[in-house]
Amino acid sequence: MANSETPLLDDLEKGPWPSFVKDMKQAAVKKESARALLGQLEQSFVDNIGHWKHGGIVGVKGYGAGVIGRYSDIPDKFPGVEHFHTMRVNMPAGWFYTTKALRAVCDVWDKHGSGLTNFHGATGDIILLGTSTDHLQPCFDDLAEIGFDLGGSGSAMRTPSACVGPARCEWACFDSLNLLRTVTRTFQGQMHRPMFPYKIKIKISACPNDCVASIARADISVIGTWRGNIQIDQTEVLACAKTMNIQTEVVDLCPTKCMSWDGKALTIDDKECNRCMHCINLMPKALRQAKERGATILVGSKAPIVHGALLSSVVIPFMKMDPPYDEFIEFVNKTFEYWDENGKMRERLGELINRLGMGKFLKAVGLKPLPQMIKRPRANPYYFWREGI
Amino acid sequence: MANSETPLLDDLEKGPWPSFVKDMKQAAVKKESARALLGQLEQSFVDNIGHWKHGGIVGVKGYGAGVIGRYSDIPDKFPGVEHFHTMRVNMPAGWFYTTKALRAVCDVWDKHGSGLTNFHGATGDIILLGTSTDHLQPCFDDLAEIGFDLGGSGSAMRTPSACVGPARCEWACFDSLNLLRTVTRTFQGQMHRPMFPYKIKIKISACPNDCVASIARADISVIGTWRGNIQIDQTEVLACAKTMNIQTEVVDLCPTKCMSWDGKALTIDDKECNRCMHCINLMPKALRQAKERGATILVGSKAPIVHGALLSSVVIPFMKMDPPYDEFIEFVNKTFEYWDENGKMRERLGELINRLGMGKFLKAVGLKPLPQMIKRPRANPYYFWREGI
Amino acid sequence: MATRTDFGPPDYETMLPPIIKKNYGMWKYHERVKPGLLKHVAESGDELYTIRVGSARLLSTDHVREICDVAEKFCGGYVRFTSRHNIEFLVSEKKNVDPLIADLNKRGWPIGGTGHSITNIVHTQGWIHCHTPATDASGIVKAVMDELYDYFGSWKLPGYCRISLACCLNMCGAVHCSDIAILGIHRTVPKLNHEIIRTKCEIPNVIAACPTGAIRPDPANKSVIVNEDRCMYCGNCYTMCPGMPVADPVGGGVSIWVGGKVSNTRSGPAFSRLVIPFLPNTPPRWPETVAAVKNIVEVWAKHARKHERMGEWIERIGWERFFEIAGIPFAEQIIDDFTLASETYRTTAAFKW
Amino acid sequence: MATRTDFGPPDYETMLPPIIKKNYGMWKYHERVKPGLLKHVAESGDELYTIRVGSARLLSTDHVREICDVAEKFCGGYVRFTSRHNIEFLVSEKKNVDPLIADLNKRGWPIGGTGHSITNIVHTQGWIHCHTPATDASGIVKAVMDELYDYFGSWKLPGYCRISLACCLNMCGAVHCSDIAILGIHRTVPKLNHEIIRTKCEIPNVIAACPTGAIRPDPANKSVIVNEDRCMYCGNCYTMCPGMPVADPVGGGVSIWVGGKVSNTRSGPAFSRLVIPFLPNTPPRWPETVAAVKNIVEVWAKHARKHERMGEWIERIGWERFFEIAGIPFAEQIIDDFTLASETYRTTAAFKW
Amino acid sequence: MPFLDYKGTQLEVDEDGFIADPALWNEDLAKFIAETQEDIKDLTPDHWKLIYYLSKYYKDFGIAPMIRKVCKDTGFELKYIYELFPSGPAKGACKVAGLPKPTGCV
Amino acid sequence: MPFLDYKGTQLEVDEDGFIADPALWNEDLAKFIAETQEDIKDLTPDHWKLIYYLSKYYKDFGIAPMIRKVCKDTGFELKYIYELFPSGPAKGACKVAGLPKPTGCV
Ligand code: SRM
Ligand code: SRM
Ligand code: SRM
Ligand code: SRM
Ligand code: SF4
Ligand code: SF4
Ligand code: SF4
Ligand code: SF4
Ligand code: SF4
Ligand code: SF4
Ligand code: SF4
Ligand code: SF4
Repeated sequence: MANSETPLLDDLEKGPWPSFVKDMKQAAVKKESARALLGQLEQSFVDNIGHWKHGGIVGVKGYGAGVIGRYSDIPDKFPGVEHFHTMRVNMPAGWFYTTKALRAVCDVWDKHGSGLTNFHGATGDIILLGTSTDHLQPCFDDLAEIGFDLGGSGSAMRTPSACVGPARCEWACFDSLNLLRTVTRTFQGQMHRPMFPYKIKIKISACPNDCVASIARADISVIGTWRGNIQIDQTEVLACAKTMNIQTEVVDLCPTKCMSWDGKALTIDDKECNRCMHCINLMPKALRQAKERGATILVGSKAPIVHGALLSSVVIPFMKMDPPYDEFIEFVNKTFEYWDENGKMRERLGELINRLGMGKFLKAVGLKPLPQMIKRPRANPYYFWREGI
Repeated sequence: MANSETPLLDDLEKGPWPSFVKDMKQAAVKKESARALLGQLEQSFVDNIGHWKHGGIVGVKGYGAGVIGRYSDIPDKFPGVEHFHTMRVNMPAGWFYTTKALRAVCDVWDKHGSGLTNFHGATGDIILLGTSTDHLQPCFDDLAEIGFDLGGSGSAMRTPSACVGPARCEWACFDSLNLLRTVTRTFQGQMHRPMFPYKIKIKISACPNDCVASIARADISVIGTWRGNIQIDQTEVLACAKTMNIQTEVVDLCPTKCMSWDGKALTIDDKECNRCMHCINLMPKALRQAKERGATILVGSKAPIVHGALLSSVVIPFMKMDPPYDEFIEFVNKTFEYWDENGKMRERLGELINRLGMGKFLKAVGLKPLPQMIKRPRANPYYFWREGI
Repeated sequence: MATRTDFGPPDYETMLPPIIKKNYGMWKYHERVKPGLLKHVAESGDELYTIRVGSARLLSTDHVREICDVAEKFCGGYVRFTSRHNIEFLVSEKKNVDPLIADLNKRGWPIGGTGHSITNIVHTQGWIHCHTPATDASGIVKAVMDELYDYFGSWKLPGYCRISLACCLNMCGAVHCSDIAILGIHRTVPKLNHEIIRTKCEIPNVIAACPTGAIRPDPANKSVIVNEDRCMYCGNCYTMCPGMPVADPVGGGVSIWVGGKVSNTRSGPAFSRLVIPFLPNTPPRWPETVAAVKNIVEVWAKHARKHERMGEWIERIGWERFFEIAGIPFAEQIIDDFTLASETYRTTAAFKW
Repeated sequence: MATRTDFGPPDYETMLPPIIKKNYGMWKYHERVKPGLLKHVAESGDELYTIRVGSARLLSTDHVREICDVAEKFCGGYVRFTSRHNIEFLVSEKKNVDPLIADLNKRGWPIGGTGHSITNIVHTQGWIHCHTPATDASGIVKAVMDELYDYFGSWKLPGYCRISLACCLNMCGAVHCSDIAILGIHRTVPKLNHEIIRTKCEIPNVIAACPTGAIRPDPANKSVIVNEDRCMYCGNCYTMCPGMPVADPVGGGVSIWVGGKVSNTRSGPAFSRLVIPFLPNTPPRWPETVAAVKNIVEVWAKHARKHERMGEWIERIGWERFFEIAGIPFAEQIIDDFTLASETYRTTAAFKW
Repeated sequence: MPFLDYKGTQLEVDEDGFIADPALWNEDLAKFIAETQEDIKDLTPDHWKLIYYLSKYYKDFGIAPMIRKVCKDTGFELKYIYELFPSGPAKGACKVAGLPKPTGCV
Repeated sequence: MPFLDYKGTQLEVDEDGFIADPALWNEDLAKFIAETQEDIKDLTPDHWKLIYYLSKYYKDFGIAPMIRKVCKDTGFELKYIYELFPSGPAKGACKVAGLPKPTGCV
């Protein structure tokens, strides 16, 4: 290109970090829509504003979810993106792929779409970025052919996700991928056919490091944990001591100050440990979680719309997490039920709990109040006395 | 009394702590109303419920405040407390008295009231506990005679109070009693003639120990503070070291960890000190506040009605506090003005600020936003852009 | 007669003992000589001794005169009270200290309340004078202080422990920021008297008074309707309207709150938090309340580090551990559901079993 | 044709490399060999090497095929992506590690993102695909990562530092809990198109969508009225109603938030907090935003202790000190005025000058 | 409840002298209350201005106005109101104007 | 905006096939939209039941009902609604019933 049509974007081809502009150009070689997208994006860079119309509601037959409709607001200029819907394709648990599967997805997308993708969307789906209305159904049919189903969107359960867990991590307190598969399969209907007051998300991390950020962005957060004593291999501790300062890096940073180190042995007062993972993270060879493992269930996190962002909070301090996960599935069902019955339009679970009170939620899902559910007790004297006097 | 009429209360004459029942009986010897009070209280102990009617609105001429009306709900049984109003008498700053003044108050009260008092009420007033409507004006006239005025009540400025300060405390960063006198005198009208949306309180502590709990229960809290380096007398430090463990008791408990102690000298990184007073409290001979002194002004604390209890929060990190205190008085006036203009009925200052935003308050009283005003920045993205774009 | 008004309280300068006038603002340091006895030393070298004496606060005029007698005998006719309603005898001559103490002992007046002791319980009116109490004030205070008496005159505790009492949710005083707070609570919805509401109450204000929005107008009856499910018995509507009493012999009682503080030392000011939602009113000595308070004081005294206040200790070990150590059963009311509730939820997977 | 539905995603078991299948759930420990290279050792003694490669996330199918080429050459045809959109090549034979690295270097694909590095910026659609952005996503991310590139492939930082970007207040992703968050914000009130509002919008839902209650119905016009003084441009009404666009070339821009985290380590999860309310949209490289982010990273790197994350560091030194050290001017927007504002006020007299 | 002898009938008032049934209020009663309860012999036009203002405000809004509003709307300074009604706007003027007894914090 | 040829007149619809002016809606138009936009040849009584329910609800409340309510009030299970309108209650049924295009999160 002698005189580039995208001088601003071209600048972003430079620099060491992988350039999305390069990928767009790569796709643009084959695909008119990708070419149009490049042009419209350049236009946005010039105008300092996006060029998509509001909303768009399209889909495939039998599903209410999985496709995000999108139309250009300057279709005359960029007819290639007049329609430019994305498809959310449910990823395999843990984002593991055979290249065969990946190539199959690429082939389908070259056939039906822009040739542009996101690996992955923030919720975890494969995002197939941009196709036209008439291609949606055929594309889905072809995806089905190669074994890929759509993910969630709209007022539905969203595509759940899980950390890599036991597939490659020694800290997995339960099988996050297996649980994810069970959850995904159990709630296919709730994912594909929006029926709730709003979106609802489940994310699964197999230990408190929370590598899928479940505590920050899942209405139901599952976080692996353990009971009992951290297993200490004192020989390995001594080995660690050669390369790090156990006192300042580990012991002093323990939030509960339940560790001590005398230069020879490391001691943990496990009763006071809150399982933050800090020490284990720093000494993976020397320390291992206790053998009794399971998960803490927390609920309610979300982004700020409408009442402000929330973190999830503990409702089940410890749940065994073994297949077939009936206890967890039952909890999810009860939670859906309560939220669906009581939630207002566009009210997330956390907001509902804040509006009606944690106590009501606990009662509805059959949990009894425990001190582990709170950081600290209430400071206001405005409490009910429901049991009668 | 062979067969006591107050068996339950009698039980409270026993035990080592001073007994209010003894005082009531003492007064009851002289005063019918005190006798009736004793009887009605015993009745409450039997019935498990108070025996005062709702409200009561009585006073003295020219004032709307200073008297709390009260009527028995079983006057037939206890005619002595059919009327039983209390008078709130403004105490001298610091609760210092000559016995002459105290005796004079007692004489007035024996003449007009029940002979029962509180030294003092929770706001700081002398509470003269119980008289009848016809005695109010004469009692006030007699109080005026001996130089005692009434305190605040109702939707007025309440009797302000101050810690003992420079009268007996080496830590006073300004003259709390003098400031209190100025405030009390300046706002006589606002104290005696309710004109605000609700009550408003000012409390003054001359250092961060806050011995009048101003940060918890004053719409305007004044707390002494300093700038610059804590004065260290290393000889005295060494003396302290003989009777206490400076490392564990002082240095380790410093919240900003800005102190160090090598067994010989104590060092403070004053830039990091937040002036919590802990070290000074523990080593009053060795450590003294810096020489540049003044006060931090905080606003908004209150009890829970209606929207929950609040602590005061910083609005002026540092104000010089020297007579005639014009800057402070001006601040109070502007604060009254803003609150009076914008407050709803029964809305305390802190609640108003929460409803309309700290920013608006700061603007109204002419203060510029500073990081010292907040513990941490906002976590929600819902902010205004008022300066225009 | 034209009443004299707005002359204000007596000038404190006329109330100060000479030693204070002389050394005003020029104190150098103080020592805690022994429980209840403070020594302040001025730049001038002058020494002022303060003897703090516990008080029931509810005093007869004769009792006040007796205080004056003592002050005249030993303190040149000066005396003060503290912000927690104790009496302070200010002695400018050291030789008067021991005789004063002997005199006080003879009278049975408790000396103490300084330093790491339990000082006076700041409290309110209760059944003595208020119209909204859920419990009494003076009665409980007397019962609790009798039980904690040893802590008033000694320094057996790891740090400050401030106990306060308020007899209803209005929380007169600073119970909302006390190491231990004893708070009267109601547990029954207002009993509506529509006739009174109609004639005596400003309905819009009554409605606005309800923290939970439980009251709505009933224009047909010129009265109000209370949504009983939403009412948490704060009694604020009763404050505004005599036709809505909440007090009830069985419903009223006591709740216990812990971990608040006021001073800016170390951790800074903090609210007290609910640990026991209800204990019954059991005059004259409220044994359940007394036992609960004593237990909390002693559990703290046993486990806390030196200088660590109730809330600092609990925040260090975690509230879940506090409930366990104190042997206090967890109750659903402890989980907040008011406006800032989300700030109190456990938004981490890190906690203790 | 009866479309097949609800069959779900491919079973992950079919996607796992043999070494993982074999050692599934039986990993013993891991080592961070060097930036971008992890070694996981199984109970069986098997060793798995993971090479993490940075990705722009927006990939062409050809690029994906190229990834497949690499995976087929070195990893038996298996590859995975991370929760932050990096690519992970899983190598079961140690001998393949160096050749793979060499191959990746040749392609110019960055290796890193593990341990105390700056890993990929989780981000969103921006002008690429969304209808509500206040700024672009991919463009800023590219510009910032170019500048922070050295931190991706090295371990020069004291601890984890997770950067995220969302292009509007909906905050897709977890910017609300990131060490540094770049957040698109609007600054203009919705421009009302009453015709569209009338025909296309569900008015009650539009009204309920407004966090500040700025929208009220205008029944006469079957439309709505916006109280401009109350509107803080969140764009939520636009989400509900095409007749209320907020995007504006000058109004839109970027805000910077710091100190959030997700993991339960040490201090636990925390929200990011506003430090720079507005920086302009300056494509293609947003120099102001890039500089602001870099400054914050480097100030933190310089002052924080080992393992101390952004928020942990700031909470230790105090926010007032952070603004000073980082040289960031304090702005009125930083003081909260939304529902939990009172929790953010400084309710103590203890602070630093 | 005490009763006052008002033109031969027994008028019910509460302990503080507020009439039990505000519906009975009229100008004549106002004069009577002013004299018997508040020691005000002559109601001047300014008294009446305040009385009418209060009684109308209460009829319109169901509440007593806040003092600031009273002063603004009547143009009277608070001190002057205390001259008119020495026990003040709440205890004095509201009583004479037949409003219910002010409640809330005292 | 695209236009559909409806009985000789040009009917404005948006990109997703929702009619631009809901005021124009009537049964006949419903049939037309069902056929042209949703590929539904015959509208059965159950189709109509849902259509009428939606259009009445929208008229009464100004919003589309939440799905749970639709199912409860019509007695139809969600799966069955997808059988009636394969693109679902929002994209399908609301469109045919002449409601504005559902917005909110997708
Ligand atoms: C594609 C994606 C961003 C990305 O580039 O990765 C995305 C894109 C949109 N999000 Fe999101 N969200 C995406 C993950 C998230 C996440 C992160 C997550 O799921 O872990 C969040 C925060 C967590 C949460 O749910 O709270 C998120 C919180 C929102 C919100 C605010 C929700 C709230 O309760 O605060 C909205 C607004 C709404 O629902 O109206 C929203 C709305 C949207 C919409 C549908 C815009 C709208 O208002 O209609 C965006 C469509 C963009 C487009 O045209 O493609 N998106 N959104 C992510 C989904 C990809 C996927 O399926 O894998
Ligand atoms: C007498 C006293 C308690 C005592 O025994 O010491 C007291 C007694 C009453 N207070 Fe109080 N308050 C007293 C200090 C306080 C304090 C402490 C303070 O001032 O430092 C507070 C907490 C701080 C604050 O103001 O927030 C306090 C917060 C309340 C409240 C709740 C206010 C709020 O905004 O949450 C009410 C309720 C109300 O105003 O309607 C209230 C209301 C009352 C009333 C007037 C009852 C009522 O609802 O009408 C009580 C009258 C009792 C009586 O019959 O004598 N009282 N009240 C205190 C005044 C004595 C004095 O003047 O020295
Ligand atoms: C007399 C009095 C002030 C007054 O104007 O009346 C007073 C006097 C002193 N206070 Fe205080 N404080 C007084 C109420 C308070 C209060 C208010 C309250 O309890 O309601 C507080 C805040 C309590 C809280 O945080 O909840 C208070 C927090 C302190 C502190 C901080 C203690 C801490 O570690 O948090 C100190 C410093 C110390 O003692 O080391 C202090 C220190 C002092 C010193 C040592 C100051 C001095 O140099 O003279 C005085 C003797 C203390 C003692 O009792 O050992 N004073 N002091 C009050 C006595 C009350 C009583 O009768 O017991
Ligand atoms: C691959 C991945 C999981 C996945 O399913 O994809 C992963 C993998 C590992 N994480 Fe993670 N974490 C991954 C996202 C996360 C996230 C989520 C996020 O950033 O959005 C978090 C929470 C971040 C936060 O707190 O804001 C996360 C917090 C941790 C921590 C806690 C760090 C801390 O001190 O707070 C550890 C422990 C450690 O590294 O010492 C950890 C440790 C690990 C270990 C060492 C676990 C193991 O034994 O295999 C893995 C290699 C870490 C490394 O990069 O050095 N992982 N990890 C994710 C890689 C993202 C990337 O491409 O960079
Ligand atoms: S969350 Fe825990 S178990 Fe899962 S990948 Fe991260 S460190 Fe491993
Ligand atoms: S897991 Fe955390 S709390 Fe437990 S011992 Fe290790 S560092 Fe301490
Ligand atoms: S607040 Fe400070 S200055 Fe005042 S008495 Fe207490 S310690 Fe002394
Ligand atoms: S006053 Fe507090 S913060 Fe300052 S040095 Fe002393 S203990 Fe540390
Ligand atoms: S706390 Fe309540 S009951 Fe007790 S005096 Fe105060 S207002 Fe009255
Ligand atoms: S008692 Fe409190 S919560 Fe109940 S109705 Fe009255 S004001 Fe409302
Ligand atoms: S953050 Fe906002 S603009 Fe960006 S993709 Fe999400 S909804 Fe769209
Ligand atoms: S942009 Fe947000 S704040 Fe403004 S009117 Fe719309 S919803 Fe309300």
